[in-house]
Order: sequence, then C-alpha cells, then structure tokens
Amino acid sequence: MVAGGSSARVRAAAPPSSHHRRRVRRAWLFLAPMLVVLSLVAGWPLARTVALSLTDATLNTLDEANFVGVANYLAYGPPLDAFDPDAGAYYLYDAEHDRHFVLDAQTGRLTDETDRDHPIVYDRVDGDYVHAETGEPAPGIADPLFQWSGVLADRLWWRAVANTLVFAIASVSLEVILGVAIALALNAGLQARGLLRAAVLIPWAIPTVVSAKMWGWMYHDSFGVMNDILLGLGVISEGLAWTADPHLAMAAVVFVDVWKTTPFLALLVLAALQMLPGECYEAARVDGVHPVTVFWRVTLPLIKPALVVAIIFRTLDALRIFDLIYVLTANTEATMTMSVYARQELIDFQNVGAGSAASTLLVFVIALVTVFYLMAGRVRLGAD
Amino acid sequence: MAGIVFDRVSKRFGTAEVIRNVDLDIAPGSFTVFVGPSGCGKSTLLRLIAGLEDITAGTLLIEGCPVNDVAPAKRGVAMVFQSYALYPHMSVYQNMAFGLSLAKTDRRETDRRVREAARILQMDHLLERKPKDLSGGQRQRVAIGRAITREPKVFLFDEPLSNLDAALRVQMRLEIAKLHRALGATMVYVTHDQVEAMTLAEQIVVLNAGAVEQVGAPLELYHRPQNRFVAGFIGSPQMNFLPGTLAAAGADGVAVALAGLASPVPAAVAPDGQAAGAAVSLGIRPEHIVVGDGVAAAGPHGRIALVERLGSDTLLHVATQAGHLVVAAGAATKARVGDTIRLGLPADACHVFAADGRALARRGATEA
Amino acid sequence: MAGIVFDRVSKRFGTAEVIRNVDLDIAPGSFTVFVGPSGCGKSTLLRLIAGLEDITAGTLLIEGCPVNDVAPAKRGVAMVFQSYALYPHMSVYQNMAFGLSLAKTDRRETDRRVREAARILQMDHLLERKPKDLSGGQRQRVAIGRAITREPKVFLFDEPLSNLDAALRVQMRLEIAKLHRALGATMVYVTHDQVEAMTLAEQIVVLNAGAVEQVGAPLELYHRPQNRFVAGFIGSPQMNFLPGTLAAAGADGVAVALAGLASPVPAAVAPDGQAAGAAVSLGIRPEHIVVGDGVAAAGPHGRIALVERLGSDTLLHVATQAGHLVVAAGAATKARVGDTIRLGLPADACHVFAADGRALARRGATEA
Amino acid sequence: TLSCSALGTELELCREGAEAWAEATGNTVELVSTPNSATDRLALYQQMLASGASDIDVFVIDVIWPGILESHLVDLSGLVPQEDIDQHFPAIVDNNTVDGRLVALPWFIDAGLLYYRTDLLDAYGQTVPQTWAEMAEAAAAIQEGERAAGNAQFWGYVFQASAYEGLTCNALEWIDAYGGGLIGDDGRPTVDTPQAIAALEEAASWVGAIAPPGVLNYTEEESRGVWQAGNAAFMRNWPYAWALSQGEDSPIRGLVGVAALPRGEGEGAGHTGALGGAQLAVSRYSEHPVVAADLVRYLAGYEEQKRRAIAGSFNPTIMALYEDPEVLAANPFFGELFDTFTHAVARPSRITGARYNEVSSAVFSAVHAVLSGEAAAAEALADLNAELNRMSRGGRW
Amino acid sequence: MAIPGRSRPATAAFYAAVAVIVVYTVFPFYWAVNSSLQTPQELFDVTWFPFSFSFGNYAHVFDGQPFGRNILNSVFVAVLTVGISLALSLTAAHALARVRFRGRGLLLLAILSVSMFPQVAVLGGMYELIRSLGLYNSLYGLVLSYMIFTLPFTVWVLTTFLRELPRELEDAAIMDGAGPWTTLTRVFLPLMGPALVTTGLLAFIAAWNEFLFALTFTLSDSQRTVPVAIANFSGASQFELPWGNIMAASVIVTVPLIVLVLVFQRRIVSGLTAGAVKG
Ligand SMILES: Nc1ncnc2c1ncn2[C@@H]1O[C@H](COP(=O)(O)OP(=O)(O)OP(=O)(O)O)[C@@H](O)[C@H]1O
Ligand SMILES: Nc1ncnc2c1ncn2[C@@H]1O[C@H](COP(=O)(O)OP(=O)(O)OP(=O)(O)O)[C@@H](O)[C@H]1O
Ligand SMILES: [Mg+2]
Ligand SMILES: [Mg+2]
Repeated sequence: MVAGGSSARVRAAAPPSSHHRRRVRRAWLFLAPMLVVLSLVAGWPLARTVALSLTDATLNTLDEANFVGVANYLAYGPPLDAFDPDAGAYYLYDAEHDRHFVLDAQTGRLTDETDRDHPIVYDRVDGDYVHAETGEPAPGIADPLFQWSGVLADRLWWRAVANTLVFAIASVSLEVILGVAIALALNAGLQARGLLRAAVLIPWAIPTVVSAKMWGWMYHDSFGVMNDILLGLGVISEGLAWTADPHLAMAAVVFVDVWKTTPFLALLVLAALQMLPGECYEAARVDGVHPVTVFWRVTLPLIKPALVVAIIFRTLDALRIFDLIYVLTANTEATMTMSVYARQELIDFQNVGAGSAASTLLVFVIALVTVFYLMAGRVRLGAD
Repeated sequence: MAGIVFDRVSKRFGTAEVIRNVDLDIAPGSFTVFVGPSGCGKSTLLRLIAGLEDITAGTLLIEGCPVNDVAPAKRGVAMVFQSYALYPHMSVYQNMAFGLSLAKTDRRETDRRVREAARILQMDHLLERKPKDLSGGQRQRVAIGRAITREPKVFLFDEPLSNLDAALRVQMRLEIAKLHRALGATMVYVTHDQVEAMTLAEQIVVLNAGAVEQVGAPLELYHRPQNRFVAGFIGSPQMNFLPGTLAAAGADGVAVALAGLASPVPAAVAPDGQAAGAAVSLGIRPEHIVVGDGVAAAGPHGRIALVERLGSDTLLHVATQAGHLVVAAGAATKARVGDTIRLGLPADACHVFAADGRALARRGATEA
Repeated sequence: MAGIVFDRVSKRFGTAEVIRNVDLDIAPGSFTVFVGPSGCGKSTLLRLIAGLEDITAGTLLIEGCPVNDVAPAKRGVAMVFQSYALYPHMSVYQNMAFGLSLAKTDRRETDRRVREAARILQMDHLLERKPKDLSGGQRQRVAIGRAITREPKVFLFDEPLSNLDAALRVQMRLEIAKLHRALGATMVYVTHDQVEAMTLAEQIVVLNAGAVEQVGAPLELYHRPQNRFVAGFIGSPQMNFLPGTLAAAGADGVAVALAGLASPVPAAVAPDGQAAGAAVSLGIRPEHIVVGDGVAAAGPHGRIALVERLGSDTLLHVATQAGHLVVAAGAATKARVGDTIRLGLPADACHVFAADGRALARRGATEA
Repeated sequence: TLSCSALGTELELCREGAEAWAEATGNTVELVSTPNSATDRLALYQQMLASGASDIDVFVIDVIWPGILESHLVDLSGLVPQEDIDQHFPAIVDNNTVDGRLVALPWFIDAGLLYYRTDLLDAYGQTVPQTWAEMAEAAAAIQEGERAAGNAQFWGYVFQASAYEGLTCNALEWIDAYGGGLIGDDGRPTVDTPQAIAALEEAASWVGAIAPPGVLNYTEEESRGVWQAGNAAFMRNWPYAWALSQGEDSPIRGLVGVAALPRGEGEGAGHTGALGGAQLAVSRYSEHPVVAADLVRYLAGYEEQKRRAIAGSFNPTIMALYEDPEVLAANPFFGELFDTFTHAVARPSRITGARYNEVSSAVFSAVHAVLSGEAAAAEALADLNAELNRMSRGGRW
Repeated sequence: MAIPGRSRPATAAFYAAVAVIVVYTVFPFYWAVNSSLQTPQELFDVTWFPFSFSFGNYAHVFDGQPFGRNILNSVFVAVLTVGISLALSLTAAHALARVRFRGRGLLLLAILSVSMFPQVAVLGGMYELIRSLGLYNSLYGLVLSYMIFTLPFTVWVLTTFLRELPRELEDAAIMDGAGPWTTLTRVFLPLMGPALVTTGLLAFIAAWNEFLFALTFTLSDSQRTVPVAIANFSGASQFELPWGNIMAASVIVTVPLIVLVLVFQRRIVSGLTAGAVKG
C-alpha cells in the first residue's frame, strides 16, 4: 500500500547481491533488540485486547469468558448483555410496550413476565410466536426484542467517534499552525531564545493530570481566571461556563490540548529546521524569494518528513485523548471521545468484552486515519 | 546593467581577516573574472556582492548606491554557487523554474526559458530528476541554469564549469559569453581555468590572501604582471623564476647575472631604480624559452629531467645550472629524458622582479 | 598493489542503464584516468570499484578475486569524493585521522601521517577548522588528505583537483604523481582536465554514455583516436571536423573533397575499406593547422570571426568555405577579427572518420 | 505483614489506628496511598483484584462498591462477631451485605447536607428552608439582594452537577425528597414517576437562575469554592465542607449552618441525603484473611471510630457514638446529623451489583441532559427508565 | 539581533507574536506558581498576585510523604526509559532509514500501530505481563511498560531524521572502513544532535508525566513516581482537593524539566551538516 513507491520497487527488482543481503542481515540485527522489546511490551497486551473483544468477559469474570464472535462489535438478535449463562436465557425488555420477557436460549420459548405473578408463555412455531396455552398467534411480539447490538450499534459510540474526530482535527490543525510558527520564531535567532524555548516547553512539562485540573480551575465560571480576564477585557459580559456549556466544552478542551501539546510539535519542527542544509537558503535569498515563499516552497517541503511524523504522532495521541477530557468534562456526551467511551465500558461498566471491542475499533479508526495521512502526505515508507 | 564598486571593503570571520581593504571598480555590463589561489577569498567576495555575508568595514556600492544594508533579494543579483546549493526536493525543472514562478512570470514564458536553458546546458533529458540522482557535472549545470533563467542585472558565477568536461566547458564558456553579449548584464566570474579567464574576461582581478594584487585586461596581466605573484599566477604552465643579481642597468634594459652562467642575461625592462648588484629574480614563461641548437651558447643548458607530452605540446623539465626550468617545446620535439639541451632566454620575453616582488617595467612587449 | 578487472560489468539505476557491459583491465600499480562527458558514468565506475554501488551484472575482480560481494571496507581502497563528503562535525585533522583511528593505527603514527598529508596539501594552518569554515578548494584538499593518510592499495580520485587554482593544481598533480611512485598503489583518477589526464595517466579510459570508447596511452589517444568521439574529446581546444566525401583512396593515403574547395585535401590515412564517394569527415586539431602566406592556395580560407588571446597562444575562429575552423596560432600572431586568412591542412595531421564515426587508420603519425 | 489501602486523606488517622492495632497484636502494617479520585481508585482495585493479586489485604472501599467488588471480597460475617456488626447503622450494613454475605464493615459515614449562610438568612429574613421550593425562593431573594449590593458573582445555590457520580447522588436526593426512587425493591426501575419528573423539573429550573450555569461541571470542590468565597447562599455538600467552611482563614467562618436537605412536595416527600462513606473489606486473595479481618474489626470498632470522630470529625457508623459526650463535645453538630444519617438514602448499588456504574452513568447522563436544557425531564426520565429496564434483566440485574 | 532583511514593522509584529505565544504558554504556569503561594482560601478568588507568599504548601509537599523519593523515582524511570529507547531506536532507525529491504514500510507501519492502542486497552495485558515478569511494584517494570509508547515514537522520529542525512557521508565512512555501528555512532550520531535531544526530551517528559501505568504497576509509596504522588495528595477528607499542595508539587517537578531544557538546548544548534557535501 503506502510502502514502497514506484522507484523503490524497480530498484528492488535488481538481483540483490550477497553484499546487499549482508547489509540487510545486519539491518535486522540492528532492528532485533528494538523488535524484541516492542513485541514483548506490545505483543501480549494487544493480542489480549483483541482476543477479549471476541468474548463476553467482564472485569469480574475474566477467566470464565465465553467466545461470542463479533457480537461485541455488531450483532443482530437478542442483545448479548441480556444473556444469563446460568439460566441459559435472555432477559429482554420491549421498550415500546414496556414489557419484560425471558427468552429461553435452548427452547426458544418466550415468557412475558411483566407481571411476575402472571407470566404469559409463548412458543416458537415456524419462526412466529404463539400463545403456549391457547395456540393463538402473537404477531410482531418478538420484533422489538431483536435488535442491532454491539459497539457499532451504540449511538453513543458514534457520537464519541464524531467528537474524537472533531477534537483531533481541530486541535491538531491548530497545533500544527502554532507549532510551526513557534518553531520558526525559535529558529529565527532572536535573543534569549534559550529562555523562550524553555518557556514554550512548560506546558508539555506539567503532568497532564495536574494541568487538566489546573485548567479546570482556570475555567471555573466564578473564580476561574479565564472569565476574569475576559470580563476585564470586556469581551464577555457575564462569566461563561466553559466546560459545562455543551457548546463551549469542545472548544475549551481543544484550547487546553493545543496549549498542552503544541510544544511537542514545535520542538520536533525546530529540530527538523535545524537539520536543514543551509546552502539552498542562501540560494533562495539571492534569488529574491520572499521569506514567506521560502517557507512554503522550500522549508515546508524539506521539513515535511519530520512534520508528517510529528503530525501522525500528535494525531494518534489526539485520537486517543483521554485524561484531559476526562478530568475537564468527565463523561459528558458533548465531549466524550472514543477512549473515554472505551474506558467507560471497560472499567466503569466492567464490560471487558465491549470495552476491548471499542478499543480495537478505536485502533481501527486510528489506523484508517494514519493510512490516510500517509497517503495524503505521500509518505513513502519504503523509499529512502 | 549595474556597476559594482568596492570601497575599502574588509571582511573578518572571527579574528581571521579574509578580505582586506579591497578597492575595486566593476564597470556596468562588464565581464570581470576573479582569480587567485584556493582560499584567497574569491567566493567570499562574491558572497559580499550577493549580500550573503555582512561587510565588516568599508562600503559596497551597486549602481552607485551603498548596499551594505540591502537585503540580497533587493540587489538584483543571481548567483551560481560553488557548492551548487540546489533545492534537494525539487526536480531539475522546478529548480530552474523556481525563481521565475515566484516572479509571477507567465507559465508559458517560464517553460520556454527553462527549456531554453536546459537545451543550452544539454540536460533536456534530465528535467524530471532530483538533484541526488544527478552526476556532479549535471548538478553544476542545474545551478547555472537556475541563474540564467532569471536574467538578472548582475550574475555571480562561482567556478561554474569546474566539474564539466573540456568539450562541454568550451561550449558552456561560449554560451556564457553569448549570454553576456545578449543580456548586457554585469558578470562576475570566479574560475581556476586560465583559458576561461583569458577568453571570457574583459578585466581580471588577481586576488591573494584577501587583497587585490592586480586588476587588468587579460593580456596585460599576462604581459605586464605588476609583481611576481601575478606573474606566477597568470599563465599555465607557470612562469619560471631564476634567482639572480642585477649585473647592469641601463636605459635600454638590464642584464641579470644568473648562477653558473658566464654572461648575464639581458632583459628588456627598465631598471626602475634598482641599482646594479641588487638581488632580483628573472622570470620567463615556458612558452617563451627557445630550444634548439640555434640558440646562443651563452644561455643556460642542462639535463632534461622530465618530459610531459600533452599532445599539442610537450613540457620539458630541465635542470640547468641557473635553476630548474620548465620549457614548452612543440609537440614534435624529439627531446628525451636525459638529453642535455641548451636554452635561449630572449631578452624581450624576460621579466625581472625586485627582491620585494615588484616587477620592473617591461619595454617592448605589449598586448600583441 | 592490486589490479582491477571489469568483466562485462553493467549497472542500472531503476531503468536507466548507466554502465553498459564494461570490459576493462587496470594493471596493478598503474595510473588510470577516466575521462568522458559529464554524466557518462565515471563516478559510477569508481563507486562500483569502491563497492558503494551493487553491480547489476558482470564481475568485478580486484587482485584477481571477484569482489561483487566483498564489503567496501574489505577492498582496500580509498576514495576522494567529487562532492567531498567531509564529516561536518569533525575538524580537518579529525577528518583525516578518522580512517586511521578506525584501523587502530598508533596515535603517533596517525599524527605523523596526518601532518605529512596536511603539509603536502598546504593546509597545516587549517587543521583545527571545521569543513563549513573552509573554501571550496580547501574542502577538496581535505578530501584528498583523507585518502592519502590511509595508504590503501587502490586510490580512487573523483575530480580531486577541480576546485584548485592552476598553480596549486600543478603542485598537487606532481604530489599525486610522486605519491603514485612512492606507494606504488593502483590509482584510478577521474578528471576533466586534459593536462592532468595527459601528464598523469599511464592509461586513459575514454567513456561515453556508460560504455568504453577507447583505452590507451595518452599520446596514442591523441594521435590515433579510434573514432570521432575520442578524437573530439581528447585535445583542447577540440579537433575541428569538416564534412566531406572521399575523393580518392589509395594505398599511400586518401583525399577528402571538402565543400567549396577546388581540390581534395590529401590525408595520410589508410582507406580501410572505404571507397571513393563515401561520406566522411575530416578532422584536424587546431594546433596542427598551418597559418600564413606560405601555405598552398589549395587550402581553405576565410574570415576570422573571433580571436581569443590566451597569452601563450591565440585561438582564431575562422569561417571558411569548408566550415568553421578553430586555429591555434602563436601568441605573436597579428591576426585580427575580420582579416581573411588562408589555412594549410598538412596531410599527416589529418584524421578521417567514416560515416559511422570510426577512424581510418593513420599512417605516419606516432607518438612522436 | 499486612497492607492496608487507605485514602491518602485519612492517611494520618489510618496510620495511627493501624499502628495501634499492630502494636497490640504484634503484626506489622504497611500503608499504601491511593489516588484521590474515586474512579481511579476503583479501577486500580479492580485491576489488582481481577488478577488475584495478594499485595493488598484490606481495602477501603466506597459505599457503592460492595456490589461491584463483592466477588473478590471475603464474607466477614463469620470473622466478626455479630454484636460488633449490629452496632452500625443498619442501612449501611444492609448496603454492605450482598447476597447474604457481609463483604465490608462500615468505617465512616457521609450524607448529603444543606449548608446555608446564617448571616444571609437573617439579613433577608429567611428561615432554614424545609422544601426545595422554599430553598429556591430564599436563594433567589438573597441572590437578588446580594447582586444589587454589588456582588455580581453571587449565586443562590451551588451543588454538584458535573456528569459524574456526584450528580447521581444529587439527583437521587431530589427524587427521594419528592418520594420517588431509582430502582424498586423488585429490581425494576422506578424513575419514570411524576415525583421524579417534578424533582428534576424543579432542579432544572435552578440552573442559570439561582445556580451558575457552570454548575453543570461542578464537583464537590468547585461548589465549595464558590460557597467558601462567600458567593453562595446555599450549598449541597458532604460533611467535610463543614470543617473547611469553619476553618481559620475562611471568610464565612461562623456564618455557616448545616441542615438536612429540603424535602419535596406531595406524597412521600421527606428530608433525605445520599448515603456516602467508607467501608473496610478484606481481599479474597489475601494470604492472611483472618488477621486482616481482625484489623478491619479493630478499625471499624467503637474505640477507633470514637478516636477518629474526635480527632478528625469522621462521622461514625456506630450509632452509639452519636450519644457519646466526648464525641459530641468535639463535634456539636453530630447530633443533628444523626437524623440525616438514619434517613439517608442509599444508591442502588447493592441491587445492581457490578452494573451499578452503568446505571449511575445512565442516571447522571439523563439528569445532566435535563439540567443543561438539552432534554425535557419527562422524556429524559422515560428514556432513562427504558434504558434501566433494558439493563435490569427483568429486575435480576 | 534583528531578523536579517526584515523591515521594522515586520520585526515589531514578529516580537508581538512571540509575546502572545509566551503569554499563552507561560501564563498557566505563572498561575500555578501563583496558586502554590496562596493560602487555600485565596484560591477561591481570582488573585493576580500571591500577596501572602505562603510557602507552607511547599513545605507541606515534603512532609507526610516521600516526595523527594518520588522525584528520584521519576528521574530514574525517565532517564532509563529515554536511555534505553534512544539506544534501541537509534540502531533500529539506522536500519530502517539507510538499508533498503523488503517489508521495511510494513515494519514501520507495524511499529506505528503499537502506539495506536489506547492506554486503557493495554492496561490489563500489561499488568499481567509485568506481574508475570516479577516486575510489579518495581521501577524497572515501569521502564519496561513505558517502552510501549516511547519506542514507536523515537524509532519513527529518528528514522525520519536519519534519512535526511546525505548519503555521501555514509559512503565516506564506509570507505574509511567504518562498520554500520561506527558509522552510526561516530558519524551520524554527532549530526543528529537536534533530533536526539528533541526526541529524548519529548520522550523524557512523556515518561515523566505518565500516570496510569505508574499508578497501576506500583504499589508502595517508595516506588511511586511524581504524577501518582501528586494525584494521591489529599486534603483532610475524601472530597477536598489540596490544591495548593498540588500546585506546589507541580511547580517543583516542572522546574527541573525547564532546567533540563536549558541545559540540553546547547545541543539543539543548527547547521550541523553544513560543509559536508556539494549538492
Ligand atoms: N541514483 C541515481 N539514480 C538515477 N540516475 C543516476 C543516479 N546516480 C547517477 N545517475 C545518473 O547516472 C549517470 C552517470 O552518473 P555519474 O555520476 O557516474 O556521472 P559522471 O560521469 O561522474 O559525471 P560528472 O562528470 O558530471 O560527474 C548520470 O547520467 C546520472 O544522472
Ligand atoms: N565561515 C568561515 N569562518 C572562518 N573562515 C572562513 C569561513 N568561510 C571561509 N573562511 C576562510 O576564508 C578564506 C576565503 O574563503 P573563500 O571561500 O572566499 O575562498 P575562495 O577564494 O573561494 O577559495 P576556493 O578557490 O578554494 O573556493 C578561506 O581561507 C577560508 O578558510
Ligand atoms: Mg570558493
Ligand atoms: Mg562524477
């Protein structure tokens, strides 16, 4: 796919000499320690997550989980979490008619136990339900009980996906702009740039746990400094509830994330800037190229590889964003991201199966975005 | 067209003074060649003109205006860098078109100029390559192409042909001369190639250790070097120098006594205040030494130590009693290593340099 | 001492075949010079010898052993890169000492060798500088120094002197020749400088578009080029070519009819199977054309279009009825632009090339 | 060698207590500090317990966790004498008994309280409100007055409405005050009732009127911040805010009153407060369950709870301590609280077991939507009811 | 020094932009310092300047808990993590950047995919792994687990930067008889200054700030790292947030990082490859 552009492929076609083979062997030797460590720390946890996503495990029943296929992702039928293995039955609820049913997994017999004292039993005949006693048909009775279930059928999941994408796009694009700007400023050789560099790094250096709380404090609608400043400047006339107002919450979170992670981007871009060959800048200066054009046409293409990597890692992080959102806005739907969703399923709700499925889907979404980036950025992984 | 004037310009890197007090006048539309030993400051001078280095002291004027503080972009110069300085991420075409596309030149016009330059530089087939896939000479041609597409007022060429083969170099040289005639732009050119310098230059500037040794038309430098440095630097193979003393100094010439020679060698130079007995050196170019039986017995003679046959020419390295001499004999010469030959030093081909290196004014010889 | 043999070696970059089926024998301890137009594959050949590029097809042998699969470090070669490839973070001294320190050479010995190389290269005072603070020529010298200190069996030089001034270039050339004699190492050398090629080489390899055109001693190439390409490439200024037809072909020579000339020009070459009437071109080097009133009226004549005075020589560009001719006249010539002159083409200086470029065998001329 | 996981908060007291026990019994105790955030702590515990780690023997667990962690905890009923158990508030013991197994001993108790500004009530001629409507009225009046007096930041009432567990507590209190409930005894949800709707409508009417819009993201500390800065007339909070409000540098020191939360209107209305507090439990994977149970018994015992009540104002779970003169001398308001504690309403964690968090999340999400005006109370509660029904497995959970 | 070749207004605008950026980044930190010097009560007010200057919060950070020890733990873990991941990824990056072999792109993608998993998802598996290796409640366990997020990052970044170095340099080193290892350590490494320092710094801070793993894989106070220690700070009771202490601790742990940046940025200098090659 992304790997290996055309020229790389053609070159690979030449018969590799044993010299080249030796080089490759040595390359693998160089790779080995890293690969060993990485597969050690990543292999088991990742495999386990994927495996668990195919079971009905809960936090308390990790060892006795049953394989359920892709039901955690998407399934049609009686919902998975309605199944009680001990009783061998599904406990179903028909929200439309406000009725409770018990569906015997083995016999297919359906019991309406809305009134516990007077259960009504239905038998399954040719796919339809009939009164067990009277044999009268009960049309449509099962329909609402059979539904799409799994993470993919959860409205909240899709909300989380949308939130995450909005968050990632907004914060990463702002970060890129700001980060590149900061890097350029740092690279422009002004006095005290050492201090500036340190200053810019501060947000990154404060533990997220702390900085999220700190911003929560600063965002506070009555004793937070944000409102104080804005009120003082006359920008707003009354204090805003930054993190509480569903319309502001996302913006508020993005603002903090940009603050927090721009240094990451700025620093990487700065490093890239400083490794550029100086001579073609001289050429550009003599050619009378406007600095802005130099940036777009020379600098940017040259730092592109590093920038793309920085953006990829920032995007991965943004797509996995958890603690900041969690601390600032808790589980609010307006800002719930995929990670928050996954964690809610996994830890809060103890649904290890569904949580793992959500995590795996999250990885899938991230992978899609990454591949998209790589293609859009024309990153040729295999090329020199 | 823009004249360039250096007014007591100096440049220091740290403590090293690389350009010392250079006064220089480059006429608008002229073709000036800088020559000088490696590291003498030629590239630095070009970089000063381009504005890539700050001037430590003195004033640089372009078109009569001091430009010490003018940004490179505003000086209207194009430069071919000794180290090429290509944009690594752009193809050859893009490298050459970059300056034009920025100047908002019409797309068709850009294309025309780039293709024209590529044709001149014989690299039509390379337009889509990236610099890293080019040979050294090809990269150099891209660097030249980039400058010529821009058609600026001043061209700065830093050894633009050094990585090209002889045939291509001759062609390129002619192209540059043609360009100069066509555009009338001021061109400043650094080269180590004597032929380039002699054929292209209207004015050659000889630099040494950051200072100007002599400025003049090519043949003037060849025939009337002002000092021993210039004499040795201009002309290839190099001028021979023999130590000696002034035996006689008259109005119609001097005579230089050389070691091991019975009679002093006459030279058609003015004594210029040097009295008889002063230590001098006698200079004579290899191509001016006369070889053969016909020469006076008074001249130096010696064993041939080395014969270098260049095809069109043959260089004889002769160890004479007066010192080591390189002689340019015709291609047809039969001389062999070990032969003893007799050399004639024609009086009007001789240069005499005072102990401080200053040349005594020559008489007869003029630029042909 | 190590001989190098190319046995049908090819090299492709992607789809471009850059080296085509090269067969070549480089004797142990010899000095071989590669010449050829820019981009013809000279650097690539060196890189193949060094092992920096994989050989696509064929076998390369060093000291008789196939080395296609031998690591560069094990081949005992040192290389001076056209692009210098200096370690930017190391001082000049460290750059030169790096190879030695890797080879665990004794510290004192390292120091001795580095200082010796620096002395030869006249850069004792630059030892502590970093590459970025050096001029182009100085960088090039560091690159040479790095190779010299390592004292390998095979030296590969890729245009090592292209950025040096004429005087230094002569010195460096002599130093390299001296080094060659002293070490007896095999040296392979790429240059665009005719003088370097002629004086240094024991054997010159002329390359064109990735293939070997001719291999031979310098003067052999000069006097007996096997084809028009070599004839045009060796010698500076370039040989003149005039289109014509074979008027007569006899055992003692042929005569070539040129446009606008009353009588065909005789040339001392064997007809080599070409019959009268065949289209050929007549080649003659500028330095072999005779100028003056004494020449036969039968020769071409024409107006002087351009006079290039090089000091030691003067080049006349003459538009004759037979075509454009460059003539090397003596420095003393009085010829001026616009003069009409008459040129003599001596029969034994003439080369004749068949329509396919092949040279007809010359008779008389030998390497002097 | 025992490890006791304690809230860093009460670390000092916990350490002293544990060391006293260690001295008495010759065992050694190692204390482990845990995250301040309850959610983090629960996740951590679950991680350890799920892997069967024996590193920690005694856990301090929240009042809502017995149902969640039950399968990892030891049944203490056999290890602790019955009379020791009986001295605690029965509501809590009940809460800690899952499927007949007593999985934790109560350690201290918390319940939601109404804090009010005595000075402001006096100034505006108000009395301590008995119903939510009165509270809202009083709050509005005071707020209007204070704002007119120049404090633009002033609000009538602050509480906890961020989308988190605390909102479930608040909501439960409102609904309970109106006589409603979340889950019935049969395990079936009961939130879609007129009482609950009335309660939520009432609460929703506060936001932006007497409560700051930002209350939707307030947790305990944010509301205390507003309150303690003197910018609120009323506050709903846990007992801990008392000591801080009366602290040395508190601007409202001496101006604070505490009362049970107001009741709603209509049938079944009453004062209430959500039950909170900490329990002590022994891990099933402990290598020394008996010794650990002894530590638990000691820490939850009369003497220790008394010591903690005196030294740290921790509300004892032993009913007798509310009459203990030494305790009352140290904490004069304890007497008033006793009533609240006895009437405290427990969150349905025991009945919903491991799925309590899911229930709570559904509850606070729905309530948050109502408070923020995104949904009407009736629809939100109907949806919530259906959602809970879906989860409830017909009441079996 | 002004920016060469810019006009005065442009320079002024430039400095104004820099000032805005500085305020944006530094202000919250100032606020933290400000908060840390306030009494608990002042926190509930917008106080622009800590008039009271109570250093009690700072003193309090160190008594009652082994905060000094926690800092040392963090330093140990972060240094080791950065050291190991830089060492591992340097060699790996060399192979990935400078040797052409089949599956290179796929491998890079695979390495990247490791960092696509959210932390919560790997937590369980990682916990089991750490336990089974006997590294529970040990700083080495943390170092190991941190590899999961530092390694992909360092490998990718270093690979990118290594790719940019001119190929001729490697050729020259090869001709000088340097093996890949020597080439890497003696030729490339010195040129990678900016990249190494930057990646190292970013990885260091990532490890320094990590919370979830540190919380889950350590138990005793003596093995805790700073973020966990700070999160475990608590007030007099469950709900009270000891804000002043937390801010003081945050300031305490941020300052060394700033110093670190100031120290290491000497290495972030430009133009390291200048003069190496023509081209
Ligand atoms: N990596 C590459 N990919 C594709 N083509 C290449 C690559 N490297 C070199 N070439 C091409 O191979 C040919 C030979 O290059 P080489 O460097 O050997 O030329 P050269 O004879 O040394 O030329 P010069 O005298 O200009 O240095 C050139 O046409 C060049 O463009
Ligand atoms: N940045 C620098 N710092 C210190 N010295 C420098 C710097 N740049 C150049 N030099 C020195 O200045 C002198 C002049 O350099 P310059 O590049 O102008 O020489 P040049 O005449 O172009 O030589 P060449 O013919 O070898 O290219 C040299 O001795 C060089 O070492
Ligand atoms: Mg130069
Ligand atoms: Mg080459």
